[in-house]
Amino acid sequence: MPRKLGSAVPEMIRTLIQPPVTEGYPFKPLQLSERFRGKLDVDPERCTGCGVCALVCPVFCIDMIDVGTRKVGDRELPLKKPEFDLAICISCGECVDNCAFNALELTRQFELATANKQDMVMRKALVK
Amino acid sequence: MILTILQALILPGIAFTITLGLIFEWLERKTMARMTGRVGPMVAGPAGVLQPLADFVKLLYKEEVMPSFADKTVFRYAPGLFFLAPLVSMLFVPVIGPSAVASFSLDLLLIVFILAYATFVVAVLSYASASSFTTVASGRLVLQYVSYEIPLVISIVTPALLVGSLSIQEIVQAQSSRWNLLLMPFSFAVYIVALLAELEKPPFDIPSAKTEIVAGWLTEFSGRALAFLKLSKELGLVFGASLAVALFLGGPLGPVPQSIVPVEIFYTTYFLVKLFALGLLIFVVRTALARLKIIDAAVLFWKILLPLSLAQAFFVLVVKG
Amino acid sequence: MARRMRHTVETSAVDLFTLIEKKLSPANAKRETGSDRLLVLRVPQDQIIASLKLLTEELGLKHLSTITGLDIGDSIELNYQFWHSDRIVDIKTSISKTAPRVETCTPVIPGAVLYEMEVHDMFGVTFEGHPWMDRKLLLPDNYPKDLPPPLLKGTSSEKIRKAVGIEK
Amino acid sequence: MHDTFDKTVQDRKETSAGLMQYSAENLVPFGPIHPALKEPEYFKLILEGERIVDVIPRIGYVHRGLEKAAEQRPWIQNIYMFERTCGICSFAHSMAYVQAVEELLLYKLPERAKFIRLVVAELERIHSHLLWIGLMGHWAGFETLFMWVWKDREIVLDIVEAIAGNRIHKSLATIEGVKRDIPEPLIPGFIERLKYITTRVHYYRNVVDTESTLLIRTEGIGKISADRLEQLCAVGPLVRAAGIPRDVRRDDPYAAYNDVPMDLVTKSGVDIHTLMQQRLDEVVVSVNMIIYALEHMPPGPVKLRVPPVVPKGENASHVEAPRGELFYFVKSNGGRMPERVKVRTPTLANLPSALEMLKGHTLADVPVVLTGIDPCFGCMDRLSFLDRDSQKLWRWSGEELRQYGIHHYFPERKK
Repeated sequence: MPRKLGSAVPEMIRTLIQPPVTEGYPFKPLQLSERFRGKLDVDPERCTGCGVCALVCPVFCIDMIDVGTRKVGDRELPLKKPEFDLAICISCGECVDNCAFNALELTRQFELATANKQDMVMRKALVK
Repeated sequence: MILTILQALILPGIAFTITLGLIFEWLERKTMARMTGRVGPMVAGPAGVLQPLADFVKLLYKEEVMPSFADKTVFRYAPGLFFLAPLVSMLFVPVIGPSAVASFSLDLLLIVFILAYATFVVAVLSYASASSFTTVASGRLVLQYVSYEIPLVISIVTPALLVGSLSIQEIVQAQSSRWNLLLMPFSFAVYIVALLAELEKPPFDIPSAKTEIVAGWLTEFSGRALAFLKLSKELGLVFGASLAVALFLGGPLGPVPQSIVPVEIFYTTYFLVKLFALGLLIFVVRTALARLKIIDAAVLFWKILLPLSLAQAFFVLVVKG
Repeated sequence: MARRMRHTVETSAVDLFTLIEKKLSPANAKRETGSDRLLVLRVPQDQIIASLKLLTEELGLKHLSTITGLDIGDSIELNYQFWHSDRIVDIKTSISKTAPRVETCTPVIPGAVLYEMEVHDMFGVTFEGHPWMDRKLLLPDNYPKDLPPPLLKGTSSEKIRKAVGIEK
Repeated sequence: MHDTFDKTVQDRKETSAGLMQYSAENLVPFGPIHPALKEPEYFKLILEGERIVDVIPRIGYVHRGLEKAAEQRPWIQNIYMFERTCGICSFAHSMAYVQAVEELLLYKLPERAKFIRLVVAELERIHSHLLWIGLMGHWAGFETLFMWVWKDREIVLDIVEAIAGNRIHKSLATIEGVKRDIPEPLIPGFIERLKYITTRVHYYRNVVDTESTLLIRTEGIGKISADRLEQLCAVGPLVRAAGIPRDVRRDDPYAAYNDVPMDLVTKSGVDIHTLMQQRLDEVVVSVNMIIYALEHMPPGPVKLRVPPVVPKGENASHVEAPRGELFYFVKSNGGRMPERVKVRTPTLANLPSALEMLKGHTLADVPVVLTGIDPCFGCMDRLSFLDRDSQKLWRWSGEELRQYGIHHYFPERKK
């Protein structure tokens, strides 16, 4: 190949004319692919507290918390509901795939910065 | 008397050079960004024009940290000296008319001395901050200075040879009919390459190689000192380019139609148009090339540019004689 | 018996395994359960370097992928795993846990220099004749001398964490 | 580490006077963590005068004990841990681990899952190669190439995000299949964008071959012979650039590599310039494979339901990660958790040859060779020099060595 000085110049002129590729985030919203795996979200009505999600979570960020009791036949059994620590969650979607009642869903929300860590804990599902 | 002081302070003097320096920095960051598909500064001011000023002011009130084993006095005062060099030499370049603010018969040699003085100050300054990065940066700086200095001086002196005088003002006035560039294109090219080396712009940004020695001789500076050092690097570009405009492109001279508009306006616009054209040329070259190794830079200057500038000077002598 | 699903294996290649087995039989190598792509041979400790030499020089198996250490209760098992075209050949040997010493194979396979250092760090096996046996490759500087090597079953993660000073 | 710090302060006073005479005795110690360093690792170079005789590596600052942790986690949850071993070749790790486990289970992997794995693996290869080319530009001071190549790399990352939902950690491979199918309507868009990348790569090939300032920095730098690479069991583009046709995708096809045509790229000798050419050509091959796979994608399920228990047995499996053969060994004793998982990354295999490339060079060449070899854990960290004759030990960060070498370049060495 012949050695040239400045063989990048023609491309530089072409790039100069085309619009820049920098995305306007945070001034303009970022377009995410609709499969984007962002913040986990739970639907309290559908969640029956079966605990499968706590079992399969690779980072053990789901704990089952006692929320009272439920009647099974004539016996009173303790009812546990999941509490998600989203600071540890890696949005892998393992719990979403294994939830039989599809109460879980990965939203496209990714801005999770908060002042104190406690806001990261999602207690939405802790209802009777 | 007051007029010259005013001129020195405002128009072709300090205020003018500093604003030009800030605009050049914005222009460089914008063009380089656009040529690599990025947006460049866009927040402060319309299209980010005030970004360099914002950076300068922000740095002013940042805390200034001094390394414990640095040489205190040099570390504190050298940045100021380096800042003065381009400002003082800018006074000798005619901007608003064929005559400069200050001029005497040997001011071209004074310019050469100021260039050497500026590099000397930087070398001492980076050695004084005694961190391993800056000491090596100063070693590199001196090695690079030694290689580009002679071709630079020869290419500066060639127009003086043609015109027969060492005053920039007279060189500019002699070019009213024909630009020097037409007679000495090579010394113009050598001057531009040497200017790139002096300002440590790629392909010669070896002393301040980002990926190798963090920020080269700027590494240990912060706060006010860093603000002024960064600004003086830009002023160096403004002065270098305006010197090229004066010596090779006929300074502010150009056809001046009779009209009510004062004649200075035409001269200044001619000067600015040539200056920005030269600036864009430098920015394109800066974006298109990779960084050389110090040995290749030295070889380039000693083996190629030095003989070229000598040949050009000899050619001019023959033509003149 | 792990059966490979990936692709049908050409018949000509199968006798490569028998060829290796025959070649190594003087070193009384015993074939263990592998698959049509994975040949597993167990070789006594003193024969290991001889069989490696045989493999690399005569049989042309040059690329040693890695040396895997396994803690199998009373002894430590070293697997020298070679990659040859579409097969993996695994030469096993087990060494006692009390005095885990074995001769280094770097003269035969220079590329194994780091694999041996890793096994030394993780299992405490000393490879006699290895140029940098006194140096650590992976363990942190403050890993205590008295704590047994990390990958042995005996050492629990909590012990390592406490010794190195990370509280969960 | 504490002793080195005191030595630093005390040494610094003595040397501040002698700093200007910048010679080999200059003692400039640096810690493993330093703003100029990307990832910490540490090599000891044994010198005789100026020539490097031996190099002893000391890595492990980022070692997280994944193999020990894997023995305490169920099979499926290990996927997400091994995926995070490396940012650039994350899918290669999850695929290699999953493949080793699948061969212990006696299920047949669905065809469509094989093709999807091939597509995502090749996308990751393109992203890794483009990243490396950009970094080479950055190290050689050619920012423009760095910006352009990383601009085009965004296209590949957007395609991966459309398929897997995350640009880097795909979390797509699972035991006996792939968690999500390729979005059928988006395929034409993918193919068109991939074709655009081929045109860009042809352009970069031209810039890399002709731009003289770049050639000065890359041609003839960092040489090593092919049979030495063979002896040191090197892998990946480094080996293929030396002319040895060793590639797991062709020799030992896994996923759908048996059904997708692939032409192997080899060069004739190793130096940084041929390494750049090698990787650029491999990107073109990967693009063609992806387009072929997307067009011939068989229908069918992408995942089988699998019990959480793996039958007793041992198995070794390897894949062609962007930097070379990635080797996984899995042993199960029939439980819910693996008995042992051994990971050997391609960089560890290439490290001896990387060190070999340093041997024989003079101290002044070392920085240039260092920019050439690009181990997965980033740039050089801290070098200590042990001068055999004078038994003096001193440490430099990669950065000092870089400018020492350049500053003290020996003119008699022809360019």
